[in-house]
Amino acid sequence: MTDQQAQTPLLDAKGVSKRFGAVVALEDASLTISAGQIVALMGANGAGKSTFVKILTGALKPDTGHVRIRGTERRVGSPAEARRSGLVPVYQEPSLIPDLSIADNLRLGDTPVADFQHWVHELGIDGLHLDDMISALPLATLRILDLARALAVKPDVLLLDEMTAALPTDLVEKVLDTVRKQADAGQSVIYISHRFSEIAEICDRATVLRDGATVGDLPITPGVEEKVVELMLGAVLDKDPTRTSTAAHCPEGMPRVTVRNLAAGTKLQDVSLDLYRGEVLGVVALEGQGQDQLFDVLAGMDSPTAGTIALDGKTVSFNHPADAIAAGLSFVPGDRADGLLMERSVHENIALPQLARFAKWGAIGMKKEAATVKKAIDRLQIDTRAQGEVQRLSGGNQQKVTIGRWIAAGVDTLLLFDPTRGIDVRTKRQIYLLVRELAEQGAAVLYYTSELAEVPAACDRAVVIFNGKVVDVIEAADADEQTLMRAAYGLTASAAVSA
Amino acid sequence: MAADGYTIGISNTVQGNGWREEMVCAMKAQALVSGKVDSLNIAHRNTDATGQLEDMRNLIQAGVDAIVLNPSNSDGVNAAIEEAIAAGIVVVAVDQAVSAEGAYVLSNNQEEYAYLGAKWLFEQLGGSGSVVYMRGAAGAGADNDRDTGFKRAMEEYPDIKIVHEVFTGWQQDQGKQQILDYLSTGLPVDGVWTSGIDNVIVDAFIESDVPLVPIVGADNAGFVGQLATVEGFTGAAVTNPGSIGGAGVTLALQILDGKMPESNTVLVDPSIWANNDPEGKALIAAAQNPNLDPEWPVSVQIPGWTDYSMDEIIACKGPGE
Amino acid sequence: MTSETTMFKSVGRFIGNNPLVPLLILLLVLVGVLEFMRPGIVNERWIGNTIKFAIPLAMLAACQTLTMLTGGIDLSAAVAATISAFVMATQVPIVGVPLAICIGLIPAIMIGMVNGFGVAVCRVHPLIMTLGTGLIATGCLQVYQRFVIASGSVIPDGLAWLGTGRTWGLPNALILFVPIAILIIWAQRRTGFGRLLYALGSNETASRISGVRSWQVFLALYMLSGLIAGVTGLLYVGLIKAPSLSLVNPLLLPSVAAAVIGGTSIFGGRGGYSGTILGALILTVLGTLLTLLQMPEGLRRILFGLIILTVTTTYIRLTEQSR
Amino acid sequence: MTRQFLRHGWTAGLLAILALLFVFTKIIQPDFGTSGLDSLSRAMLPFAFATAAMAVVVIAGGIDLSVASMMAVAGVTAAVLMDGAGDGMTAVAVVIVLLVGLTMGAINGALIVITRVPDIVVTLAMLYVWEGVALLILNGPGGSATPWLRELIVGPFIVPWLPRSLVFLAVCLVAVWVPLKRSKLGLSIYAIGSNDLAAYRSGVSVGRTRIAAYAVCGLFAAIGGLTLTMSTGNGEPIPGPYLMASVAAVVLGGVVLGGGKGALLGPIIAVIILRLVRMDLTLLSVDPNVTTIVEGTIMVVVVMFGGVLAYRGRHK
Ligand SMILES: Nc1ncnc2c1ncn2[C@@H]1O[C@H](COP(=O)(O)OP(=O)(O)OP(=O)(O)O)[C@@H](O)[C@H]1O
Ligand SMILES: Nc1ncnc2c1ncn2[C@@H]1O[C@H](COP(=O)(O)OP(=O)(O)OP(=O)(O)O)[C@@H](O)[C@H]1O
Ligand SMILES: [Mg+2]
Ligand SMILES: [Mg+2]
Repeated sequence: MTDQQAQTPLLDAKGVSKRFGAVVALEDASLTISAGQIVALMGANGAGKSTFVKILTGALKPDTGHVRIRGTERRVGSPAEARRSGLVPVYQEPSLIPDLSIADNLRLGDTPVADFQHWVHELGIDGLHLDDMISALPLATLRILDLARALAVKPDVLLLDEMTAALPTDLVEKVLDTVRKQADAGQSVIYISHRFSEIAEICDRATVLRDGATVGDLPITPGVEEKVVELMLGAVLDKDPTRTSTAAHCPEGMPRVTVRNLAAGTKLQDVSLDLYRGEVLGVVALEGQGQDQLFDVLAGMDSPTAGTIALDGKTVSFNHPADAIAAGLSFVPGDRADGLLMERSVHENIALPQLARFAKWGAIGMKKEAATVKKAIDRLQIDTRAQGEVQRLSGGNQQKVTIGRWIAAGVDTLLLFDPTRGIDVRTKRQIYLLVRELAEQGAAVLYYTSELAEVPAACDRAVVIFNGKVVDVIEAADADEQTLMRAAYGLTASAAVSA
Repeated sequence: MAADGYTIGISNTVQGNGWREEMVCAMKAQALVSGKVDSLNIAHRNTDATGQLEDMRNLIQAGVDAIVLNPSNSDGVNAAIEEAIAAGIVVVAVDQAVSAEGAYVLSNNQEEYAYLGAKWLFEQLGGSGSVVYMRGAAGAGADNDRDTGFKRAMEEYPDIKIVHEVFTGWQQDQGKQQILDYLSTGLPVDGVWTSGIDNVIVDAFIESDVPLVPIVGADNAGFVGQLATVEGFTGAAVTNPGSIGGAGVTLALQILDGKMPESNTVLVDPSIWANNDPEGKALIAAAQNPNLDPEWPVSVQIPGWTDYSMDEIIACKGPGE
Repeated sequence: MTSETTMFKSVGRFIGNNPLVPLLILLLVLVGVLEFMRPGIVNERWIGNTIKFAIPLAMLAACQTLTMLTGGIDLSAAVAATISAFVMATQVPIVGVPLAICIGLIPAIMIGMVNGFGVAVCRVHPLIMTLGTGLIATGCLQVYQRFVIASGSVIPDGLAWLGTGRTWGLPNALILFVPIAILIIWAQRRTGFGRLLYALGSNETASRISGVRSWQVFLALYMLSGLIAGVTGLLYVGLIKAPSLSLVNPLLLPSVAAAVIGGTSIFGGRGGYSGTILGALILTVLGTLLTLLQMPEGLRRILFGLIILTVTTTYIRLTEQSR
Repeated sequence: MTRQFLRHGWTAGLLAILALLFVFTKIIQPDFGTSGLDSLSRAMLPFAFATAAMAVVVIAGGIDLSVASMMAVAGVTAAVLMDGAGDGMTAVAVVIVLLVGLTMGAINGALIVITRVPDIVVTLAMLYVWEGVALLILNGPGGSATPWLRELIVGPFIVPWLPRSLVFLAVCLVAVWVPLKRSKLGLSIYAIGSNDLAAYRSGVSVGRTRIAAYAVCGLFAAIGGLTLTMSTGNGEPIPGPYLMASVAAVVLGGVVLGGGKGALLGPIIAVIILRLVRMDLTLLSVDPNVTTIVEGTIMVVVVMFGGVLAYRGRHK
């Protein structure tokens, strides 16, 4: 490698911006990468990382900005073009065609099969048939296939968007190894992950995005995390911003929700927990430990294959979410797209469960409804300037609507699945406050979050689920992120640290 | 029931229109009263010539002795007709002619139908005036034949002007809306020629309070009723008997019994019943029958060809039903 | 250039908030063209006639609008309407008018019930389900017809009055239609049922999570659609005054077109009945326009198709509702 | 298990039904043989091509309501071009008709891509347009078909029990479908039907693929129109009853509305079944109206059954 080449970055993006309607996803974002480098692209949820990747690989067209590849300005018009320029992505969402076999998917993208199989093997997946249908494969396998497909075309720049989020630990290790080897062989990798440990392990530099803008570019050195977090958030999040008392929470009386030996789907194996009135019970789990199924079962979306649920001591079984709602369980799904009527107004979205709950098909008491809706809007401080269609609201406000619809009618038991996904710090705080307030007023709240730092901020206790089983129950108040992380990886406090 | 009775196949490609329904009923009634038919095998649906080929081949498969069909168009089903004839099956086309050799044709003369009515209308107008020409379905064989006849009459009356030409698609609602649209323009209309969508046209004049003009229609029960009862209305019905179907069955049976007709083609010429001449008036009065569906032609019998009674055709029962 | 785009955008925003305005303008333009072509045509009588023919279309299009709000469609509506009309007309001589009207509506509601069952419980695609029931119902109607040939048919005077009569120059059909239209528009905005239609069309998962039992809504919806179709049939036979076995069938595709032109999204969740009414009026005026244009029938159809396409394209562009 | 069944079992199930129907036909009509097979396969032709046309766009995640109208355009074009044409000219005429079909389909597809109006709406509008075009070409039944072309679908092929029309059908379908399915384009068609976003990200040009799918649909429709003219010997400008029948056969054949799944074999078997049912009912001299009811019921019941199966599959 000559000096000249080392000087010219392989990929250099400057001043990239992208709006979706009124949402600014990227605003003057930039990124540079040279051959053999691994650059971490970091940023809070919704900072614009995925959008950036999509623009760099032609899946989205930027509003402004230039992309230079090996020093020459390029317009990357489509993913196919990007690939010809040596930029190969693995997107955050699986991008394999569900109704085609693996072989056909490879053919579609002109992926060399032998190389693909080599990488699949290298990444530790065995027993795969090329004529397996994609729709029949588990998510983790799909992620690996996506990666192998990208590697098989020998990319100059590999862009990995939260590649490891849905992988079990052993596969994560393999992926990290592989990425490292890529760089050693002179190829570059843009690596997105929310896990600092991974970043620290393999990356050379971190480019940090905040609200769509590049706010920093710094080498990875020991202790750089604090700095990155500060850049990402624009402020340091208080350790415990909302707790009114730090006194250990001691549940008493009959639990509101009793779950015993619950199993469902493929992931949820054996979960038992007690949720009391007046408390926020956190659920700590890595991606894909069965927590989604736990919430689905509790919300009546899915039926358990084993185990029982009891409410106030009485065993219940739900055939339909309506049964769960009637029993007082309100569910806020993790994916806003699952919870909102995007084309409808804020008003209709908030009023929806009222209609369903009372099976009210007749005339709506518009005044009364308006009052209830207004109460919810006020309480959550929802910005209603674009209330005609929920899809025009910003992400955070959309999230507030999904919660607000349950607040409107008064909550008994609230099931929150990652309610702060993709929302900003201020809104997050509002949600912690709200959750605490509801608990203090006597509600029972089950709270799953993908961000461990939220657990001490919002919860009283937390159950840790690993491999579909409860492995620990932690007092949240004195749980620091490291304890939680270790627990989430199945390393209980008492267990010895593994090599 | 005669043990050695015949099986007759019927193929028709328009369903849900009064004329065709009457035709099928006439076939059934005639088969029943003839006493010579064991069973009828009816293929009766909305389809095109290709569908009719299918139906006829299925009838050939079913081993019928004769097929009476109302052809979708005059050239399009020749292939199946030839196959049937080769299989020893007697084929009688009714209503429209077919060009296949060896088939018998008992058809209403569509060209003459249009000519007769148009000529009457143009005479009423004294040879000059504005005429609304309401045709059948664009692209249909019968509509084309009628157009030829209509144009022939036009040539004889050069001062007649067609002020408006539309396709009703033989749909009552379309015809009604089209004439109402025209009437709203306030443009002159001295007479209307219709291809059988007739009673709604009279209704439209009455409902819009426009003075009635001479209207030519077919001998459908509804229109014939109007000819008799609507005051101040001059009009004429040209017969286009749906009972031709019954006649077709008779012809088929005659051939099966060895009584060959003189010629392969028998044209049933239409006649015209005008309510402003005594003869026509009498015919109209005689044809009144409130029990008939307004879409059904009133000429339910063809003397010499059909033997069933009015009740029998209305009962619409075939052999073995 | 930029100012043009912003203008286009702000026009788009205005229209997005007032989706009926462009339709109204289009309607007026069409009427203007008509008046220009045939001066004097736009008079009280013509308006009356146009409304008279637009009403059955608008009513049948109500079936499409309501089902389309949930992402469905009702291809059996025209058959249901025809059956109602035919059964009613042939039952009048046997059982008298009031009972005949009730008997006539039963098959229409039953068709709706079967549709609802298929869509709601068996999760069959509405297109296929309603296509199939339409076929079955057509067959049943043909069979039924054979039993009643002898009994003749009568159009009750009341229906003829409703269908063809006029009061103060306005068609009497408005007496039936205005309440129905108001009821539908009110129901879609101000009742739980109406809201649930939008909710299911917008996001069925979200509705489920919120406790909506969708099968109940679908069942009720398709039955309602059948009922409206039945009433349409009764009105229409009063207008045409001749029951036939294919009476309302020619209105099926136009009814879908009316709903689409009126801004109801075929994917569900958007639109409403007021647009559909305008859509039906536009189609009716367009029909008149094409009838009065003396040109080959082929050209008329081509124009009809192209105009539908142009209108929907413009409309969807303006309101940016394409997915 | 259920998924496997839905994938291959559906076609197998259809085949089993078809076999049973053949046995049934033989029982009610012991004479049923070569000529029955011959008329059955000739009756199938236009339905089979309409169904193939519809299947391609449904697989691509769309629908085309103008199939029957395009068939009419192709039919009258063929009849007009062949009227009085020599044998050589006929071949040219056939090529022109196929090109006309491709073009009509491509126009449908391009309009869908450009206007971004839902396919069902665009093709509904185009239904009127193509109908009008057919009427402009021929305003009544007319034209003619060259005899040698008509002979292609008459009589047996080599062995007495193999109807030429069946061979014709198989050759046309295979000639278009097999290379298509093997090609990148074919894969892309499945891909955009299955998930167009993922397809785009895998490098598929979604718009172009969609236009191509509609063009293939137009091509099949044109062959269908050609068979109309071949079997009747002239052209009819009024579209036949092929639209609804093709949607029904496609769904019965296991192609899911929404796209990505299914193939041509299932729908073609469904076409044979529907034709055979009609034949049997005629053989039994069942009331013709009952035939319509039976056809509708088969469709609804089978599809409901499929719906229940799929639902059970999701909830296992
Ligand atoms: N297609 C779209 N339409 C509208 N808004 C969008 C679209 N895609 C992304 N956004 C918005 O753009 C912003 C950036 O999203 P992006 O997916 O790039 O974030 P991210 O940094 O990848 O977040 P995460 O860590 O959660 O994956 C978010 O506010 C998101 O809601
Ligand atoms: N299409 C639109 N029409 C009208 N107003 C809009 C539209 N889109 C967004 N708005 C309004 O503009 C404001 C800013 O929206 P934006 O999405 O930028 O918020 P945000 O700062 O990203 O908030 P969050 O952090 O909650 O995502 C919001 O009040 C929103 O309701
Ligand atoms: Mg992302
Ligand atoms: Mg935002």
